Amino acid sequence: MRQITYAEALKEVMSQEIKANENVFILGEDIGIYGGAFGVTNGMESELGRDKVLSTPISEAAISGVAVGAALTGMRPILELQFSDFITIAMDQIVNQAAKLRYMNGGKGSIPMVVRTPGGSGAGFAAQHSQSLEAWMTHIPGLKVVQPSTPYDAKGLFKAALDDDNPVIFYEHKLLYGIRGEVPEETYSIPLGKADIKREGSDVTVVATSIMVHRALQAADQLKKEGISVEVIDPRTLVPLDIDTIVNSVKKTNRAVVVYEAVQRGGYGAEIASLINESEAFDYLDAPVTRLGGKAVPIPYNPNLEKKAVPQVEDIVNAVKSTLVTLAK
Amino acid sequence: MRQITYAEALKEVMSQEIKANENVFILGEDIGIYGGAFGVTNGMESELGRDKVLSTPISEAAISGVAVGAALTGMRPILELQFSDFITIAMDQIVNQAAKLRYMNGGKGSIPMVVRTPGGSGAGFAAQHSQSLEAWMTHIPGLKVVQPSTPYDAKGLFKAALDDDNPVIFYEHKLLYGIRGEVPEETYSIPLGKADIKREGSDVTVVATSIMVHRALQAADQLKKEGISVEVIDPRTLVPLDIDTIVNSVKKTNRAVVVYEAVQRGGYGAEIASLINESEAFDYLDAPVTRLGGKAVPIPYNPNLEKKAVPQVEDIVNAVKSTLVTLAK
Amino acid sequence: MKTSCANYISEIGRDRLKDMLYQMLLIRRFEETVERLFMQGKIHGTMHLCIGQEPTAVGACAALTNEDKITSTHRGHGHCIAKGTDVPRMMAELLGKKTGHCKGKGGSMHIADLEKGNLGANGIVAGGLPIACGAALTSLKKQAGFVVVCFFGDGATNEGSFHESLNLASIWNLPVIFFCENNQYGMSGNIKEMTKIEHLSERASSYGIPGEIVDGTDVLQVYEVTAKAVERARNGEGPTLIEAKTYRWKGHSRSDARKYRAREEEQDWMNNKDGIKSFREQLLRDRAVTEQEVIEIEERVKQLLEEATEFAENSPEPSIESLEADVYA
Amino acid sequence: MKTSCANYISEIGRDRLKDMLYQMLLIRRFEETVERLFMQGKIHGTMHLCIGQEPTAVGACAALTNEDKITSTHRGHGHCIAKGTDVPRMMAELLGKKTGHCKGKGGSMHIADLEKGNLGANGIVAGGLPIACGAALTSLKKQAGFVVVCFFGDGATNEGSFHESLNLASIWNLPVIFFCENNQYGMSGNIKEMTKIEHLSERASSYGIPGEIVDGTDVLQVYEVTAKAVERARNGEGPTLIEAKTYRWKGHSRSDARKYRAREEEQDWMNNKDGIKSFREQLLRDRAVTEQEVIEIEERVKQLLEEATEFAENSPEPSIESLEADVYA
Ligand SMILES: Cc1ncc(C[n+]2csc(CCOP(=O)(O)OP(=O)(O)O)c2C)c(N)n1
Ligand SMILES: Cc1ncc(C[n+]2csc(CCOP(=O)(O)OP(=O)(O)O)c2C)c(N)n1
Ligand SMILES: [Mg+2]
Ligand SMILES: [Mg+2]
Repeated sequence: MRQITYAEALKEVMSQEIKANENVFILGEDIGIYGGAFGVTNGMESELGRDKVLSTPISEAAISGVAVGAALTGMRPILELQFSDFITIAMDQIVNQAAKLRYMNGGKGSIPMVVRTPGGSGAGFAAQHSQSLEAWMTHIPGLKVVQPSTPYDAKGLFKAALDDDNPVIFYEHKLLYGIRGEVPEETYSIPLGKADIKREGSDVTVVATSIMVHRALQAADQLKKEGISVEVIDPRTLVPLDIDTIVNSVKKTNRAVVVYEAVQRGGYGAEIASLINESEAFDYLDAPVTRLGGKAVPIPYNPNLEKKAVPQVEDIVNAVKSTLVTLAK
Repeated sequence: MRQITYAEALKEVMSQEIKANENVFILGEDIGIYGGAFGVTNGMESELGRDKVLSTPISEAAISGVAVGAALTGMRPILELQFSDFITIAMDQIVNQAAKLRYMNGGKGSIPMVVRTPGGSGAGFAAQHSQSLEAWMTHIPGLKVVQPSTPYDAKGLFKAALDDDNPVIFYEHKLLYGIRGEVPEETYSIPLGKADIKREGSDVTVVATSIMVHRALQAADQLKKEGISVEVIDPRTLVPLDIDTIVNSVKKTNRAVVVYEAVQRGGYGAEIASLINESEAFDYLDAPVTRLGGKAVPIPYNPNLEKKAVPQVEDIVNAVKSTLVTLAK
Repeated sequence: MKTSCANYISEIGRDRLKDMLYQMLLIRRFEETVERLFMQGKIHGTMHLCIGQEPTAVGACAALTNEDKITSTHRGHGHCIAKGTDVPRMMAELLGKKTGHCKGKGGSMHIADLEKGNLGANGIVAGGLPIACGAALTSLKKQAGFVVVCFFGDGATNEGSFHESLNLASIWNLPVIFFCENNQYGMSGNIKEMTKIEHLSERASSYGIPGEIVDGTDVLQVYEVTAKAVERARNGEGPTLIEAKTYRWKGHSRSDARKYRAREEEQDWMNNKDGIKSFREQLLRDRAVTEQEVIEIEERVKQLLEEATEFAENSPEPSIESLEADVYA
Repeated sequence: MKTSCANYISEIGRDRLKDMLYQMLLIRRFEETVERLFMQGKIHGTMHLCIGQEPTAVGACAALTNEDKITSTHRGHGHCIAKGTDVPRMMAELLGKKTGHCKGKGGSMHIADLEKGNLGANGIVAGGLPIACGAALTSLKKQAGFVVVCFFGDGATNEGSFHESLNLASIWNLPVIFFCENNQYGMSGNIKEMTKIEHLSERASSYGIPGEIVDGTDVLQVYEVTAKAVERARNGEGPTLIEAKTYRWKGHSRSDARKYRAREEEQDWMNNKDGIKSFREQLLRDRAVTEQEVIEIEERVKQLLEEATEFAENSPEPSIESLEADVYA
């Protein structure tokens, strides 16, 4: 099958959906002729017209609210927030409005909108442009949270997100935009709430999200050489979360490491770890569930420090090994 | 000792500190003659003057940034955010600026500011005025997070927060403002990062925060009648967290229930539970650590539903009992 | 001098004039009933009464068709009624009942009635402005021809969302009318102290849109100015900012001692600027209604409110199972 | 016509005029050096060059004392240099070195130099405005007499923070100068399409404060207008909004193909509106400097930048241990 990048997959599915459904449009800062800060919407304006691709002023609060109001009245807007750090300015509309309106209305109306936004470090953009704040969103009833790790998943999950009648926060990753993978040309949907076993293994389960899926797979390659068989699970969507796939895996491997780029403290990895511990897998655990998340520091500018701030392949290798040497109870 | 309310304790320590240190002042919406939405600053303007008690326009983004800029240049501002839900509008200044500036500056400068804000449900204010969003803050390196449960703790922790050279988010609770307790007149400081064992017990450890401390104590009373001895630990500060006190307790009781009002999913209880599981207490656990948090719903208006949305005394009783019947491994 | 209604008799007809009087009276009596029920402990939480502001709600909504939309505020009962929302179900909502517009989940600050084009009250000051822009964008995109009247208070004009929304509406020529009910105060802040300009409508010039001032106690003037703005909006000429000078007779909410304003000022508005009294007198003077008809109107209002109260009080509470319905993540 | 410098020779003296030329040249050559180092892969991440905008930085800062403060933006190298920040350590910061102003943790978007009154660049558009207000509040409270110049771009004027900050500064009479460098574009958005008004300075009227327009390529005009605003601020007459019309010669950041603007427009600015060229010519014409002195200035600039580059390149990387320093929670 043809290979395209993660960014191309997103552009393709957005264009296909905009053409297929007159209610779909995209709005955001610099998404027109500039093509967006990461080039995702490159060429969309000229292909689809300014009516479908709305470049906005630098007004994150208003444009997120515009998405809410448009969704509430029958459109299906896609909002591109240029960096996920800027969600700090859009929080009222996303958290107090989008997430809650339907419930507050006693179920009437719907808010079909997708907020696409890139998170993550590794590009040298420093503390205000490198955060991974998806945990905030998972904490808010009413918001679905998606974190695709591959071009294939990006396209399929985006379609599902857009088809959903509720607000979905769709976290992309700056360093993933350029990765390539097989992606069908026609649209397809990957249901929200279905984890993907990215690699099967028997000694330990690594649950990894977004770019950490790739690092976990590399770690698994290395560990294989040492005779350690790692199963890598990519939840793909944090809310809803496919905990069953994770629990079944842990029951098989008896050990789990949860890897995420976000700051470990208060991150969603704690939720995943807690759910494993609270599940029937608890009795199968031969070691405590290990979390491996980002350090409790703002992302520094210096590239060496920046790398050290979040899990790298060798950190995952070490975490897996540590969990394996822990004595069974 | 004299008894005063949680709100009075806060007003007292603020007034004392404003008088004692010319760099301290308070700003916020309607904190002047109105006395704040919950009366905490009642009378402060007339006692201390408009120079020390600044009523602001309804501009959460600007006033939080004013606190940051004032702190960076030598003041020690106290910011009252009227409802903690409105932090959604202040997030950029708190998260991208206050939390990170010192680090981004390579350690130079300091941001001594306290953001006081009431969280919690139970007052019939519905979905946009009843959230418990402290988990968001715990996830941000650079922010300390405090959640006092008693008048005594409120006064002492506030003093410590104000004396700290870094931003502190100080979560009060609407339903606690009126509770009374013994509070010394002179100022005193309760160090950030020291949990308090609010009740000793031997069968199960309940870690509870804010208003849940009171519900846990009531549950413990009930459970005592059934011969169950509950230890209630109030972390008091979420960041820094006194995990040692919790771990030591769990090593003694072999069981833990973590109770919090915030939505359970993605809440800080997951962090506490994970830390227990990752600690040496893991080997002492006779049952999985149980979390008891809020339901994944916006807070509804109807009072019966509102109650059901977050843990009540009987829910704690049941959670403790369930954890006790879980078979030891 | 009030606008004479003589012209209006031919222009919009006696029946609509009578209906405006009916609606204003209905709003006032509704609020009085709500206050009474609140005092009796039958309504919990909080409430923000709009007594004194009836002419802005009624005058503005009189310029709208059923397809047109509004966004409302925490002080929204008048807007709801003026936009045609069913009163018994409103009352049921305030009592938190299953039969309420939001099934008891929204309450006073979150009443919405999508069928009537009421996109919802909002607990967040200025939270409705971006949403109104989004709805107006839908109107353009779907060529639906509806306009949106976005209500907000004087205090809201100092929120960032106000600025971002007016700018966006202006560059996109959105069919939205920004209707500021300047009742002179926020919760307690006097708008004269919270801004340095004489009239809030002056802010229109920052966005290159027209700004209008109207006497908010003159329902016909409100109607006329709004109708003109609606026409502009429908003709694709974009948004208008309307500032109506008005006054809330009651405190901000249940717990307001009104220390921030003088009793004389209140008396002056209540005695000399009662928009209902003056409109009734005009109608009588201009022979648009008879004394008898006025009595009948009062009677109809009274009966409807009795029905509404009975309906609300006799309605069932929402089932506990409904707690987790209507939220999808 | 440019402001003649004849008057200025007596008013502020030849030396300062020469120094302004020196600083503008230093900024331009600094940016050229940065661009080269970036191309060579010695600087990573991103960078926002201010070539073309030297007169605004230098003219505005020339009106300030060392005690006065500035807040800067993502396009902040010029502001730093004009405010007196040590250039070798700036360069070291851009190379992420331990000797950098922020120990390599901040990078281009976060340079701050508190001793020189530079409160920091900001990666968040309009993020600096509330902070500038806070610093100005400190000046009032401590009767410190300093003023704050707050730099931001045209794009920033559509952020809510702009609005809230100007309003707050106006009602509190804060000694802050809001200095808008209107270089006509945001990242790609033409400000003429992003607002409907002719001049951004018109927005001052929304806050009852003076708005000024200056030719941003005329360093003396910038100086003069800023000096007047500084005087007002110091006299307790409150804030001023200054709009300087200028142009960034380069793309927004490293990866900008500049498709949103015409090459002719760029050429026109570069050929006909080069503020350095015209100032040099004036100085020569008015005999404020000699040809020889200009050559010497060029030489000093060159040497400093060679030193700076050498210093930066030879400086050590920050230690890995420093990752977790400078953050206190
Ligand atoms: C973002 C936000 N800030 C503060 C509040 C608290 N609050 C509720 S109403 C109100 C006053 C609003 O004043 P105005 O906009 O003039 O409306 P009015 O109450 O006068 O109708 C305030 C401060 C809020 N609900 N939302
Ligand atoms: C809140 C926020 N939104 C968007 C961005 C991305 N961004 C960085 S610079 C920029 C353009 C800013 O334009 P302007 O204020 O005119 O400054 P200029 O770059 O022209 O100096 C944008 C959109 C950001 N950094 N912060
Ligand atoms: Mg008001
Ligand atoms: Mg610009």
